[in-house]
Amino acid sequence: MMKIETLKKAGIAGLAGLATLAASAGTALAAAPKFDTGDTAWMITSSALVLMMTIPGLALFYGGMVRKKNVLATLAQSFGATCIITVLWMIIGYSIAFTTNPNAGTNAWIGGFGYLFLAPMGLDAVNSGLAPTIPESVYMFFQMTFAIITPALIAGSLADRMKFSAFMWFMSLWLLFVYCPIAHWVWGGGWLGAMGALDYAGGTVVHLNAGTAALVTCLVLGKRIGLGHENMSPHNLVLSVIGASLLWVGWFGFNAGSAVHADHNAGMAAAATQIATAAAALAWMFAEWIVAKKPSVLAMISGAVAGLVAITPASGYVDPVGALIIGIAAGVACYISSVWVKKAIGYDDSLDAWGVHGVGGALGAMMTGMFAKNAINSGAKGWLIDGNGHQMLIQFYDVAAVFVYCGIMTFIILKVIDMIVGLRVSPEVEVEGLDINLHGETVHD
Amino acid sequence: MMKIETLKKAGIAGLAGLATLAASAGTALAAAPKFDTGDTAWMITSSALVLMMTIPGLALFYGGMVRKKNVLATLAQSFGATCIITVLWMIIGYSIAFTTNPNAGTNAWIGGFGYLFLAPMGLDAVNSGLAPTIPESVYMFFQMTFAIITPALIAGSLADRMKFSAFMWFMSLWLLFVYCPIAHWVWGGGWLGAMGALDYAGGTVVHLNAGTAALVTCLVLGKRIGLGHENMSPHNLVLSVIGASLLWVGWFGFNAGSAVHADHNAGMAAAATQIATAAAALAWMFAEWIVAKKPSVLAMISGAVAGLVAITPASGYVDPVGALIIGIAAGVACYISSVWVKKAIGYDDSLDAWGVHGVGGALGAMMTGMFAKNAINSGAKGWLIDGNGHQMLIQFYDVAAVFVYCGIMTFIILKVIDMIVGLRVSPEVEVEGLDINLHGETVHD
Amino acid sequence: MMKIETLKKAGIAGLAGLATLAASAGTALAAAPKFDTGDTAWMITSSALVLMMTIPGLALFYGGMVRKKNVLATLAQSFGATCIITVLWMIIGYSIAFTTNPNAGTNAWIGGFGYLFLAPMGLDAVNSGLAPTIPESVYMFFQMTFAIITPALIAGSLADRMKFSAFMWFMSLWLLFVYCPIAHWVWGGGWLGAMGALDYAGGTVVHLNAGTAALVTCLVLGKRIGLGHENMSPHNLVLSVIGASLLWVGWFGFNAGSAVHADHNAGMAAAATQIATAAAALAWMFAEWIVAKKPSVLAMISGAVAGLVAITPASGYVDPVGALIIGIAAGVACYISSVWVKKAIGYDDSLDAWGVHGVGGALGAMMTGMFAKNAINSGAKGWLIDGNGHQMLIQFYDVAAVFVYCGIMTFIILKVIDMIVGLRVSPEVEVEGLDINLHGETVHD
Amino acid sequence: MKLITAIIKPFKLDEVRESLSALGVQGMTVTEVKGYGRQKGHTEIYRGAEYAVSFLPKLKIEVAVKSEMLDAVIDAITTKAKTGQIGDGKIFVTPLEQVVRIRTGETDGDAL
Amino acid sequence: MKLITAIIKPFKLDEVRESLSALGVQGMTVTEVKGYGRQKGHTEIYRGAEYAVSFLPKLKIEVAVKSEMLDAVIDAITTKAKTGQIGDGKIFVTPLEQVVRIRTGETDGDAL
Amino acid sequence: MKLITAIIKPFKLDEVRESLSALGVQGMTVTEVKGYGRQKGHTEIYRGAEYAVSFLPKLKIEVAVKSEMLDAVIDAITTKAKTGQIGDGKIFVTPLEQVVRIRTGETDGDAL
Ligand SMILES: Nc1ncnc2c1ncn2[C@@H]1O[C@H](COP(=O)(O)OP(=O)(O)O)[C@@H](O)[C@H]1O
Ligand SMILES: Nc1ncnc2c1ncn2[C@@H]1O[C@H](COP(=O)(O)OP(=O)(O)O)[C@@H](O)[C@H]1O
Ligand SMILES: Nc1ncnc2c1ncn2[C@@H]1O[C@H](COP(=O)(O)OP(=O)(O)O)[C@@H](O)[C@H]1O
Repeated sequence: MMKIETLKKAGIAGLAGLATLAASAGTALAAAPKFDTGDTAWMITSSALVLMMTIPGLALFYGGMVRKKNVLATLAQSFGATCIITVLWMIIGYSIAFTTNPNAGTNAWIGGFGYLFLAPMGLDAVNSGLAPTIPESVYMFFQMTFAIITPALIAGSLADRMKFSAFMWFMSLWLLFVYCPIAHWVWGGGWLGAMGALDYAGGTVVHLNAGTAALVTCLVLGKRIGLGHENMSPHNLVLSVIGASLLWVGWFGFNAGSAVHADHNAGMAAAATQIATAAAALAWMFAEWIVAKKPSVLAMISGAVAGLVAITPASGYVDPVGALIIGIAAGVACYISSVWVKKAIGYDDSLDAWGVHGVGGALGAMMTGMFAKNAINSGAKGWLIDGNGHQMLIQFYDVAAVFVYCGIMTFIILKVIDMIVGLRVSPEVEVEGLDINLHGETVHD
Repeated sequence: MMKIETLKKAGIAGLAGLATLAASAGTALAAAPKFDTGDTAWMITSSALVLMMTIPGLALFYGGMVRKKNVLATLAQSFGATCIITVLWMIIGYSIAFTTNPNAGTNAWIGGFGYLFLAPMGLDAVNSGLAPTIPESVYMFFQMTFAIITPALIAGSLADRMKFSAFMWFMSLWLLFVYCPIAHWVWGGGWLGAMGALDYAGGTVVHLNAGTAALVTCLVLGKRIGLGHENMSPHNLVLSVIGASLLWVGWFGFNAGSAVHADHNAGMAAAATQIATAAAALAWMFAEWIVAKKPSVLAMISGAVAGLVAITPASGYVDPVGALIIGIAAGVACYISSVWVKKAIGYDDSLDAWGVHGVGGALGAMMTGMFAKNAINSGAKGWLIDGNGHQMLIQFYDVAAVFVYCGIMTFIILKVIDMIVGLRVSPEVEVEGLDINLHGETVHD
Repeated sequence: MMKIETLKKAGIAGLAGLATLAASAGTALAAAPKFDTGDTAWMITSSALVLMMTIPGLALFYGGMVRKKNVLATLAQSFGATCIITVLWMIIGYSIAFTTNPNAGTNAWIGGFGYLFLAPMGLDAVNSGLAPTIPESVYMFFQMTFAIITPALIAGSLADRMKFSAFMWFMSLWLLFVYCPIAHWVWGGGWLGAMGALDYAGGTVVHLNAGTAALVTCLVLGKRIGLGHENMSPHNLVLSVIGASLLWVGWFGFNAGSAVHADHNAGMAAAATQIATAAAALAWMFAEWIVAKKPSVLAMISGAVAGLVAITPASGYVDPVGALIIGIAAGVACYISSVWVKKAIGYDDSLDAWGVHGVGGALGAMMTGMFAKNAINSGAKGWLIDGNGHQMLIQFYDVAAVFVYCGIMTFIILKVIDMIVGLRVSPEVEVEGLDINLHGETVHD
Repeated sequence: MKLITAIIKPFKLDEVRESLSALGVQGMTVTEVKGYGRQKGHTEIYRGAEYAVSFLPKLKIEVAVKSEMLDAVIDAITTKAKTGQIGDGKIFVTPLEQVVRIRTGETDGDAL
Repeated sequence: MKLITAIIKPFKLDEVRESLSALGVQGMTVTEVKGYGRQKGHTEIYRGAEYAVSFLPKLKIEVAVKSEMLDAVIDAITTKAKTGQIGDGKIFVTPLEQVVRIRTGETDGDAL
Repeated sequence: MKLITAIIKPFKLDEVRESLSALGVQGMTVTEVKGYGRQKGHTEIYRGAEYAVSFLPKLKIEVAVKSEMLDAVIDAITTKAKTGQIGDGKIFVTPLEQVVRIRTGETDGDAL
C-alpha cells in the first residue's frame, strides 16, 4: 500500500507528492476534491479483479481439488464468505480497519467506530491518508475485496468436513477479530506500519494470516475420514486450472492495485508479479518432475499460486531480478512444505492453505526485507541492496506478530463455535458427501 | 446514465458541469475534442466487462441450470444472440436508440436514422449529450453490450424447448421493436427520460423489459414435457456458479460504467452494487434455509443475481444503507416470486427470468424512487430522504409503460415467428435433447 | 501499434503529438517523466486481459476440443508456455524484440542486448519511441502477454501427440528464434515496419506466424492414431465456449490495447473488433448451417475466433463497415480452409491452428491494405479508400516474409528437438491418453 | 429364481419402476449403457464433417424375482417400456441360483 | 463355475477387493450403478421444492469363480460389505458355462 | 440361447463390433466398467505422492445369441480384442432362458 511510503517521506516531500497528485487531478482547492480519473478507473478495475479472484477464481481452484461429492459445498464456501463479509465490512469492518481512531493510543491497535454502516461516506468523501486521489467509495470497495479473499483462503485446510453453518460463523468472527485488527496494524495506521513493516499487498496481513488460521483449523478439525488409503486426488483439475488462471489474472488488481494509483509503482508491481509467478510455477514443476518423475498440472498451478503469494508483500518494492529470485524460492519452499513437511508432521491441510499461503506469505515477507530497493520504492530500504539489515528485524516482528495473534485468536474462535453449533459434520455426511447433505444438491452426469 | 442528471441541472450548473468535464479533458475548443483518458480507459473496460456478463457469464449461469442434454443449445443461445445483435446494433440499433431524431416530436418515441452502419461515426466523433468526455466509438460499444445482454436474458424462460432458428429471429425482432425504442424513451432523449424517470443502469430498460418478455414467452410456448414428475434440477451448478460470479464481476461495468465517467458517481454505484448483491444473496439463502431446511447453492447465486438486478436502476442514486435495504428486499421478493408464485400460478418460467429479472427490475425501479438521495446524485430527488413523493409516480409510469409495451410487442413478435418458422421443437427432439438434434453435438463424458 | 503512425508523422506533428500527451499528463519537464494515469490504467488492464486470453482462455478453447483423455495435457501446454515464456521474455526476449540495437544496420533485423534481465528498467523508465505516456514496466508486460499467446497458439495443431518436454523446448526456442525477430522487424524498429507494413495488433507477427508454425508442426508430427475412423469430436464444448468467450473479451486488450493509449484509436479498434468478430461467427455458422444442415456451436466459436484473428491487423486502421466486410470474409475463408482444404490435402491440423490463425491472419493482413483508412488512422493509407494500391504490395511482402522465415525456422527447430528429446509420444501413450501418462493425473467423473 | 435384465429407453425408467413397485417388486438395479442394434444412431457434426454415432444411450434394468413372478414382471416391463418405435429394447431372462442380502445374510426368497 | 454379482455401497469397494485378493481371487469387474430398494433415497432441493431421488449410487462387482470357491467368496463379500444399515446390497449367483481369456485363449478354470 | 459377456480394452470396441456385425449379430449392449486383474494399474501423482489406481477402464460387451452362433462369436471377439498384452480381458458365457423384444413382444430367436 502507499501508506508506508507516505509515512516515511519527509513532510515536504510528502506534501510535494500530494501536490503533484492533486495537480494532475485538477485544482485541489475546489470545495469537492477533484479525483484523478485514471487512478479511479484503475482502482475500480482492480477491485473487480480482486473480487474475481475469490468468485469464481478461488472457488474453482479449491472446488476442482476436492472429491466430486464435495465440489458444490466448496464453491458455497467461497461464495458464502463473499456475501457475509461484504455486509459485515459495510457495517463495521472498514470503520475499524481503515479509519483513524480518535484516541491516538487506541489507534495503534484498532481504527475508529465513526464509519459504522459507512454513514459518513458521502459522494465526495476521500480517505486522504491512504487514497488521496480517488473517491473513498472506491477505496472502501477495494479494501473490501481484500477482506473477502483473506478469510476465504482458509477454506483450503478445512475442506471436505466442516459444517456450512459453522463456516459462516467462522468467516464472520475471524474477519472482525483477526483480519480487521491486523489490517489496521499494518495498513490502517497501526503499530506495525508505524514500525516500518513492509507489506505492499498483504504477505502477512492476507496470506500468512490466512495460512496460520488454516493450520490451526485443520489441527482443530482433525483428519478427513479415509485419508491415506482413499484416493483424495483432485476430482477435476480443469476447474482448478481455470481457478488458478483467474487468480493469476486477478492478482494484478491485488498487487498493482495496491499502488492506489495508475502509475510507475503499479507498473513495476505488475511486472514483478508476473515474473515471480511464472518462476515459482516452473520451480515447483521441475522439483516434482525430478522427484516424482512427472510434471503434474497440480504442481504448475500450485507453484503459480505460491509465487503470487510470495511476491505479494514485495511487489511494489523489488526489481525484476528480485522478483525472479523470490519466485524461484517460493516454488521450492512451498513444494517442500506442502509435500514433505505435511507428510512428515501429518496434519491434514487438505488443499495446502498453510503450505502455500502461510509458508509463502512468511517467506515473501522476509525476502521483501532482503530485496526491497529504494530506487524502486522511495518508501523502502532493504537489506541486500540498500544495506538496511534492520529491515529484516522489522519484517520478522511483522511475521511473528501476525502468526502469534492469528494463531491464538483463531483457536479461541473455533472452540467457541464448536461449543455453540459444532464444527464438523457427522461421519455419515462426510462419507456420503457434503453437497447432497448440506445443500441438497449434486452435480449430475 | 448521466442523462437525467444533465437534463435536470439548471442551465448554468449544467454548463458548469460540462465545463469541468471539458477542462479535466483538456481544451474544449480544439477542432478535435480532447477526450479524458481515465474516462475512456474505464468505459472500454466497462464494455468488456458487460460483454463478459453475457459470454461466458449468462451462458454458463443458464447452461448449468438446464438438463445436460440441452447445455450446448443453451450456450448457443447466449453466443448467437451476442453475434446477431452486435451486427444489428451496428447497422441500425444505435442510430434509432441513441441518436437524436431531427423531428423533436418523433424524437420522444424513436431516435434518428442518420447513423445507419455508423457511417458518420468518425475517429473524433462524440455523443456530446450522453458521453461528452469519451469517443463515440466507445459509447456506441458500451451501449451495444447492454443491447446484447437484455434480449439474451429472455432465454431463461424459453430454455429446453425453442427452435434455434426461431430464437435468432426472436432476438433480432425484439431488439429492434422493443429494446431500441424503450432504450430511447428512457436514455436516448425520449419521453420517459424527459418525464424524469430514474433508471441508472437499466432496471426497467433492461431487466423489467427482459423479464416481461420472458413471462410472455413461456406463456406462449407452454410447459416443458415432463415438468413436475421429471427431475429438472440443474445438471451442473458448478457452471452456474461460474456464471453468477462472472455476472457479478461484470456488473461493475454495467452499473459503475453507467456513470460514463471514472468518477465519484461510478465509485458510489460500485459500492452500492456490491452491498446490495451480497445482501440479496444472503436474504434468499436464509429464506430457503428456513423454509426448505437447507441453504442451496442455487439459492445463493439466484439471490445474488436478484440483488444485482434490483440495485441496477438505483446504483447511482442511493447510499450504502439504501443499497443494503434494496438488496434484502430483492432477495426475499424474488425468492417468493420464483418459488411460490410460479408454483401457484403454474407457468413454466424454466430458469426464472421473470421471477428474478422482471420482479427484481420492477421492485428496484420503485425502490429507486424511495431511496434516491440528492446528496448522492444531484440529478435525483427521492421520496423517503428528499421528500419527493412525486418521484414514485414517475417510477410507476416507467414500470407500467415498459411492462405494457413490451408485453404486447413480444406477444405479436412471437406469434409472427410462430407462423413463419414455428417456435417450439418437436416432442421427440425435446425429449431426446436439443444439443444433438439442433446442433449435432453433445458433451461426451 | 502506434509505431508506424509515429514513424510516418512529420517531425513537427510528432512533437506536437507528444507535447499534447505530455501536457495532458502534467509537466513534461519534470526530471522523472510524468505518465498519463488514464493510459497507464488502460495498458495494465489490457495486459491482464491479454494474459487472460491464454490462461484460461486459450487453454479452455483447446482443452474442450480434444478427447477427454488429453484435456489436462492440453491445459498444461498453455499454462506451461505462459510460465517459460514469461521468464525468457524477462531474461532476453524484450531486449532483442523491443529495444534498439546500437548498430543501425543490425537493428533492421534484431534489437539490442542491453536489456538482459531488464536490468536498466528503472521505476521511471519509458520506451519513448513505442510507448511515450506509460511506464516501460507496463509496456514490457503488455508485450510479454503477446509473446506468450503467440507460441501457445501453435499447440492447436500438435494436440494429442507431442511430448511435454519437447513442447517446452519448442516454445522456448521458437520464442527466441522466430517470434522475437519478427516482432522486431514489424514493431520494434525493424525493416518491415520501416517499409510501412501495417499490422496494428499482430495479423502477421502473431497469427500468421503461429499459424505457419502450426502447419509445419503438424506436417512434421504426422497424423494422430485413429484419425478418420475414431470419433475425435470435441469432448466438452462447454469448455471451448468459455474459452472462446474469454478470448473474445480479452481481445479488447489485444487490439484496443495496441493503441498504447486510452484514446479514440483504442475506441475505434474496440468497435471494429466487436463488429468483425460477430460477423465472422455468423458467417461460419451460416456456411455450416447451409452445408451440414445444422449450426454447430463449434462453428459459432470457431468463426468468432476467425473474426478476431482477421481484424487484428486491421483494427486500428479500418472503419466499422470495413470491419464488417473483413469479418464476413474471415468467417467464410476460415470455414473453407478448416473444413474443406484440410480434408482435401489431408494434414492433421488437430484444432485448426493453421486453418484459423494462419489463413485468418494472412487474409486480415491483405484486407488491412485494402480497407485501411487515413481518416481513421493518420499513420495509414489503404488501397480502396485512399487509393494507395502500393500498400497491397507492402502487405504482401509482410505476409511472405513471415510465412517463409517462420516456416523454415520452425522446421529446423523441430528437427533439432526431435533429435535431442524426441517430439512424439509412443503409440501406447497416445492411445491411452496423455493426461495419465505425461502428467500422472486424470479427470475423475 | 430368475434374473431379469431389460434394456430400455432412458425416459421410460420412471414408468417401469412404478409398475414394478405396483407388482410388489421391492428393488432393482439400473445401469447406464450404450446400445447397438437396428435403431439408427445420430450423426455428430464436427468441422462440417458428419460422424455417425452408432451407439445410443439406453438403461439396463436388473431385477431378481421369484420364478412365479417372472411372467408378470416381463409383462409389466413390455407394456410400460414400449413406444412401438425401433429401439425399445429387449428383455433377457437368466437363471438365478442363489441370492443373499448382505445386511442380514438372509438368502434366496427372503433376500428379495 | 459361477458368476457372482454383488451390489454394494461404494465406499466398501476397497475392503471387499482386499479380502477377495486374500482369497486368491485374481480379478473382478466393477460397474457404477444406481440402486432402488428399501433404502430411502435423498431429496434434492430445487427452487425451494423438494425432489425425491429414489435411486442411490451403488457399485456392482462381478466375479467369476470356480464353484468350490463360491461360499468363501460370498462369505468374504457379506462380511466386508456389511454395515448393518438398510441398503447394504445383495449378492446374486448365476451359472457360468464357459470362460475364455482373450489374451491366451485359455478357457474355464485356467482363464480365471 | 446364450448370453456372452466380454470384458475388453476400450479402444478395441469398433473392431469387435464390426466383426460381430459381419457374423450377422444384430445388436449388442456396451457398458463402461472398471477392471481389476493381473494388469497393473496406473499411479496418479498427488502433491508429489504416488497413488496406485488398481482399477482400469474396460468395456463390457453383452451379446445375446442363438446357441449355434456361440463359438463363432467367441472366436470373433477373441481374435479382434486380442493385443497379446496382459489385460486383454475375458469372455463369460451364461445360459439365457428367454428373450423378448419389447417393441413387438416377439420372443427368443425372433427377438434377437
Ligand atoms: N443381441 C443383442 N444382445 C444384447 N443386446 C442387444 C441385442 N440386440 C439388441 N440389443 C439391445 O437392445 C437395444 C434395442 O435393439 P434394437 O435392435 O435397436 O431395437 P429393437 O429392440 O426394437 O429391436 C439395443 O440398443 C441394444 O442395447
Ligand atoms: N430385486 C432386486 N433385483 C435387483 N437388485 C436389487 C433388488 N433388490 C435390491 N436390489 C439392489 O440392492 C440394493 C440394496 O437393496 P435395499 O432393499 O435398498 O437394501 P437391503 O439390501 O438392505 O435390502 C438396491 O439399491 C438395489 O441396487
Ligand atoms: N475373475 C474375474 N471375474 C470377473 N472379471 C474378471 C476376472 N478376472 C479378470 N476380470 C476382468 O478381466 C480384465 C482383464 O483381466 P487381467 O487379469 O488384467 O488380464 P488378462 O485378461 O490378460 O488375464 C480385468 O480388468 C477384469 O475386468
